[in-house]
Amino acid sequence: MAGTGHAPLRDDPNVLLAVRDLEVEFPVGRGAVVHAVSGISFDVAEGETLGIVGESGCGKSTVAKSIIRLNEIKAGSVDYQGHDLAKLEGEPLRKVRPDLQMIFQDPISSLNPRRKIRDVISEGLAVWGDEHGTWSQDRIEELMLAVGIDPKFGDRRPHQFSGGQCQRIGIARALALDPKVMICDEPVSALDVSVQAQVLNLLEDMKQRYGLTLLFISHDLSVVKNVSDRIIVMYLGKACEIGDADELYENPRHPYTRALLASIPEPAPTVDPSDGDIDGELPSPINPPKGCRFNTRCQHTTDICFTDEPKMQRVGELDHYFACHHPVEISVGL
Amino acid sequence: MTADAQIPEIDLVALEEAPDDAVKKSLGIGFWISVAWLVLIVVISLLAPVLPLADPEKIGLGSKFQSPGGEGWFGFDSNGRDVFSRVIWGSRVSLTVGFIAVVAGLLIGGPLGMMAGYFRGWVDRVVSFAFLILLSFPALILALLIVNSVETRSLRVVALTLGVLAIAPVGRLARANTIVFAEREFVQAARVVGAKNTRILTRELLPNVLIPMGALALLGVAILIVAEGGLAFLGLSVEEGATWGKMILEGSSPGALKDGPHVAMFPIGIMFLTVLALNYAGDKVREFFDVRETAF
Amino acid sequence: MLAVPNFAVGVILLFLFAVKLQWLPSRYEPGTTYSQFKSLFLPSLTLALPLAATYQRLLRTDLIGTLQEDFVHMARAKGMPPRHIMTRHALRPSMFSMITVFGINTGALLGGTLVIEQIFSVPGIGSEAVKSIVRDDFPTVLAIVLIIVTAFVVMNMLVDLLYTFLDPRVRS
Amino acid sequence: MSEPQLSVRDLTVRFPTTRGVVQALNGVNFDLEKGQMLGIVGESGSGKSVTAKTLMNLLPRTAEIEGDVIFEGRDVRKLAADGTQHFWGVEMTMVFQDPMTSLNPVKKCGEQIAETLRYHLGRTKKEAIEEAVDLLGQVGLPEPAKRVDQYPHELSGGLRQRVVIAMALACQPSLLIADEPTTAVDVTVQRHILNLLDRLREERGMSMILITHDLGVARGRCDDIAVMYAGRIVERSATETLFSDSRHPYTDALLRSIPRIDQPSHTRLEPIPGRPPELINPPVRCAYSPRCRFAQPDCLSAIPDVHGVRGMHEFACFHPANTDRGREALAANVAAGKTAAGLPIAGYAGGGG
Repeated sequence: MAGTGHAPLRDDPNVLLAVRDLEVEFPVGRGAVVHAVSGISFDVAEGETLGIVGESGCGKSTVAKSIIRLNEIKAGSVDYQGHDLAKLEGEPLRKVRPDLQMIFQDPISSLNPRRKIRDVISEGLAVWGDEHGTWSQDRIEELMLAVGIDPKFGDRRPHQFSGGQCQRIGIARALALDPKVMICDEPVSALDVSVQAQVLNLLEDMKQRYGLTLLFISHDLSVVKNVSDRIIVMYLGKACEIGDADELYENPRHPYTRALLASIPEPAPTVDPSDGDIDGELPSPINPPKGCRFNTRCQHTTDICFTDEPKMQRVGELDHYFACHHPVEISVGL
Repeated sequence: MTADAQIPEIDLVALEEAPDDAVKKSLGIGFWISVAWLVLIVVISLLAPVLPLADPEKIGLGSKFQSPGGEGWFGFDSNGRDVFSRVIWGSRVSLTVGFIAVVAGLLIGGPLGMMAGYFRGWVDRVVSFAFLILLSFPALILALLIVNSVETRSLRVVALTLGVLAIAPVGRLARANTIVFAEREFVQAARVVGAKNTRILTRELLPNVLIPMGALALLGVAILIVAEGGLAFLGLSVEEGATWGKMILEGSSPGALKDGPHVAMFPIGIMFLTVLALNYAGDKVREFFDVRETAF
Repeated sequence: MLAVPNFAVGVILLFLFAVKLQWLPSRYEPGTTYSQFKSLFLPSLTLALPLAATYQRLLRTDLIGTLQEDFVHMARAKGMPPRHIMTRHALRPSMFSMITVFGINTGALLGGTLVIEQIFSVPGIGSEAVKSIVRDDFPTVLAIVLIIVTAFVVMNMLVDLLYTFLDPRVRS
Repeated sequence: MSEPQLSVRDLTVRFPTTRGVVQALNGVNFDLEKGQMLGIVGESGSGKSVTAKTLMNLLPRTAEIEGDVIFEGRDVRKLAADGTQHFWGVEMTMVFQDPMTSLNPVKKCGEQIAETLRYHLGRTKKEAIEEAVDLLGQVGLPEPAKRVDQYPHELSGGLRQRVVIAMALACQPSLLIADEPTTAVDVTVQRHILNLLDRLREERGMSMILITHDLGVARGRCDDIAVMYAGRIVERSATETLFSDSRHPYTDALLRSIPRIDQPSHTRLEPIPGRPPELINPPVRCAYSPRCRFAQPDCLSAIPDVHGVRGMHEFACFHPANTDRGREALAANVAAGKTAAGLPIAGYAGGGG
C-alpha cells in the first residue's frame, strides 16, 4: 500500500489543484516523529468533488489541512494556479487563502462562542473588504438565506443553534469569500443522521450554485460515495487506491479497499464478506512497516510486499489506479 | 433545483423555540450579596474624605483600648485613635494596593501569556521560563527585597511590587487559556479566511480569555489584599496612614489582644468579609462561564 | 476557611488559646522539648487550617469530576458497591491537583513562614530572612533563598515521583 | 407465550432543570424474549441511552422515574430502591460507548475484571485473576496472560473494548446492554466487535439490547428493532419488516435520508427537514409532526397511541406510511402544498408506498 508514483496525476488543463509527493511529519517528543502523510500524489479538476476516505490515523485530515497550510509540510508540492502552496509563506500565502476555504468537523468548536454569527460569517469580508471591494449586510443576508438560516437570527451566538445549523453557518462563512476550492473535513460526522442529509444536499447545491471544487474527507464510505466524483482510499499515510467513485466501489482492486467495503454494517454487494476479516491492529505511524504498509494485516502477502513499496498502476484505460503487488483480479471491466 | 427551494422553513420555526441559553444558568443570590458588599466597601472608601468621620490619625480621641460604643462604633486603639475611621481609611489603601497590583499583573502578564500560548515555539519558551523564575523565587522575600531597597515605601511602590508578583500567575493562566482556545477550530477557521495574527489574538482569542482572566482578577485582588497584610506584619507596608494589615499587626500583640481585642478583630472581620466576597464572586463568575480550571 | 488569611487565623488563635484561655504560650519558649512542642502548636495549627480547607476543596472538585467519568459508570454497571467505587476507583485519579498543590505548599512551608513566625515570635528561618533583609545582610539572604528554593525543588521532585506511583500513564 | 425476560411498561423519566422539566422518556413499552437481540435505534436525545441507564439504575438521583421494569419476574425499580446487591453486574450488565474512557486508567485490566468476580462471586484474588485471563482469551484478546498486567492506556481502542466486554461478561449475565459499543472505533474494528458480541450471545444464550444510532449496525445483528424519537418508541418490529415495510413516517424518512453504498454517486438524498425537538415542556402532539410529511390536524392535537399487532409490529402514528390512511394523508398534503404543521412538501414523491 505504499502507493507512491505519479500515475494518478492527469495531464488535463482543467486540473485546478495538484498535490505531488506530499509528506507531513509531526514530532512526538524524544526525536520520534509520526509519519502522518508519506508521499501522496493526486489532483483535483475544476468542478470536481474528490473524496478522501480511510480509517482514523490514515492521514486524510492531515492531507486536507496541509493543502491550506494549517500544517507544516515536510516535502512535496501543492500546485494551485501557478502557486506552490507548499512554499508560500507570510503575505503571499495570506493572499491566496480566500481561494481555498474549509469546513470543519466540529460545527460547535469551529465557531467562536463569543461572537455573533453575523460577525462569524462576515469575518473573511471584514479582513478582505478593502481588497475585494466593499461589502454590505445584504451580502451576509444573502449568504444566510443560501444556507437556510433566517437572517433575523444574525445577532445570536453559536450556542443558540443546533449542530446542523452551526454547520450551515460554517458553510456560509466559507462561501463569503467566493472560494474556488472548498475543503470539507468530516463535515457531517458530528451530526445526527436526520440532519446529515440536509447538509450533504446543501453542499451539493452550493457546489452547483457557486461553481466550487470540493475536497471531501470522511471515514464513512457511503457518505463519500454519495458526494464524490473521484475517491482516494488512504491507509497509514499512503494512498492505496484512486479512481472514479462508481468504478472504485464497483471493482475494488486493493485488498484494503475491499476490507473496508466488506466491514461496513451493510457490506457493499461488490465484495466478499470474508474480505473484511483483516486482523491485527493498525501499525504505529511512528514506525510504519517497510515495503507495503498494509503488509501486517493483508491476507495476500508474499516476500515482495515486505521489501518493495508498490507503485500506483492504472487499470486498463479506466480512471482507476491502485498500489498493490497482488491486486484482486476482476474478470469484468478489463 | 435552486438552493432557496431547499430552505426548510420548519428549521426556522424550530429555531424560534430555542430558548436563550443565558436563562439556563444563574449566578445565585450569594454572588449578588458578595457584589453588594464589595460595592458598599468601595463606595464608603471612596467617600471617606467627605464622610463625617473622625480623623484616623488623631491620638487620644478616646481612652486607651476603649471598647466599642456610642463614641466609636469599633472602639479605640492603644493610642486612643478611632478604629472605625481607621478601618475605612485603611480600606482605601488596601483596596488600591490590591487593585493596582492586579491591573499591573494583568497588563503585563496577560499579553505575554497570550502571546506565549498562541505563538508557542521560542516565544513560549522564553516567556514561560521567565514566569518560572518569577514563580520559584519565594514571593514574600522578593517583595521584601524590592520594598526594602527603596527610600520611601509609598503606596505606589508597594502596589507595583505586589503587581510584579502577580505577573507570573496571571501570565500562566492567560497562557493556559489561550492554548485551550487556540486549539479550537474557530482559530483555524480565522486563519483560513486570511486573518492576521493580531486580529486572531484580539478578535478571536481575547474575548474568550478575558472572562477567566476577569474571574482571576477578583481572586487576585483578594490574594493581594492579604499579601499587603503580610507585608504589614513584617513592618514593610505603606509607611503613611492606616492599612488593614498594619491595624491587625498593631492589635495583635499579646498585650493588645488582652486589653482590646476589638482593635485586631474589627479589621480582621472586615478583611475576611471582603476577601470572602471577592473569592466567592470570582468563583461564581468562573463557574458561570464554565471555564476549565487550571492548576498552577 | 479558604478566605481567611493565615495571619488572621494566627491572631484569632493567639487571642483564644494564649490570651483568653491561656492554655498555650503566646510566644516561643525554648527549653525542653515539651515546651518547644507547646509553643509550636499554635503556629502549626495556624498554617494547617487554611491548607486543610484548600486540600478538601481540591479533592472535592476533582472527585466530582472523576465521578462523572465513564469508568465510574462502568463500575456501577458492574454492581460494585458505592464505597468500593469511591475508594478503589475514584479516589486515586482524583488526587493529582491536590498533590500538585501539596508539593508547592509544603515546599514553601519548609522554607519558613515569614508572617506566622513573626506573630508567634518563632526564631525560624523566616524571621531570620526578614531580619537579614532589613539589616541588608545580603549573604544571609542569599543563603536563605537557596535553602527555600532547594526545599521547593526537592518537594516537587517528590511529587513527581508520587505521580508515577499513582498514574501508570506517566510511567510510559 | 411464556413471560418475556424483560418487560418495560409505561416508562417515563423526567429531569428537573433550571430551564424546565426535561421529558427524557415519555411512556416507553417493550418486551424482550430470552436469548433475543433487540436493537434500539435513535438519534441523540431520543432517549435510547436514558432507557439503558434506567434499566441499569444509573440515572442521577434527581431523575423522576415512573413505570414498571420487570426482569425475570422481579421488579427492577424495587430492587434499586432496596439497594439490592449482586443484581447489576451479575444478571444484567452494560457496555459503554467509549472504550477509551470506560476503563479506569490507573488500574490494571486484570484487576478491573477480577474485582467483579471477587465481589459478586467471592473468588480469591488468585482465582479471579486466572478467570480474568480465561475471559480475555474468550473475547479474542491475543496473549491474555500478559494483558491482565497491562494498563488500559497500553492497549488500542479495539482491544480495550474487548476488555470491557470481558469485564461485563465476567459473572455470566443473562442480559447485556450495549450502548453504542462501536461508535468510537473504526469500521474494520467495529466488524470484529459486533461479530464477537454475536458469538458470545449465542454461546451463552444471553439476551442483548444493542443501542445504536446506525440503522445499518442494527440491521445486520438484531432480531427486532425499536426506533425511538423524542423519548418514545415510535415503531417496533422484526428487523426485516422494519426495513421493507415501515409504518412510522420517521422510520420511513430516516431510511430514505441515509446515503447507501449501492446507490450511484451523486444520488440526491431526501433529507428530513428541521431538527429533533426540544424535550423541555413538549406540547401535546406527535413529536414528529412538525417534520412529518403525513401530518394531519389530529397529529397536532394528541399523542398517537401504539397501533398494530402487539409484539409483532407496533407503531405510534395516526397516518402510518405504506397504508391507505397514510397514502390519503400524503395525497391531501401534496394537494395542499403543505402539511397541517405548515411544512411545504412540494415535489416529495416517497413514503406513500
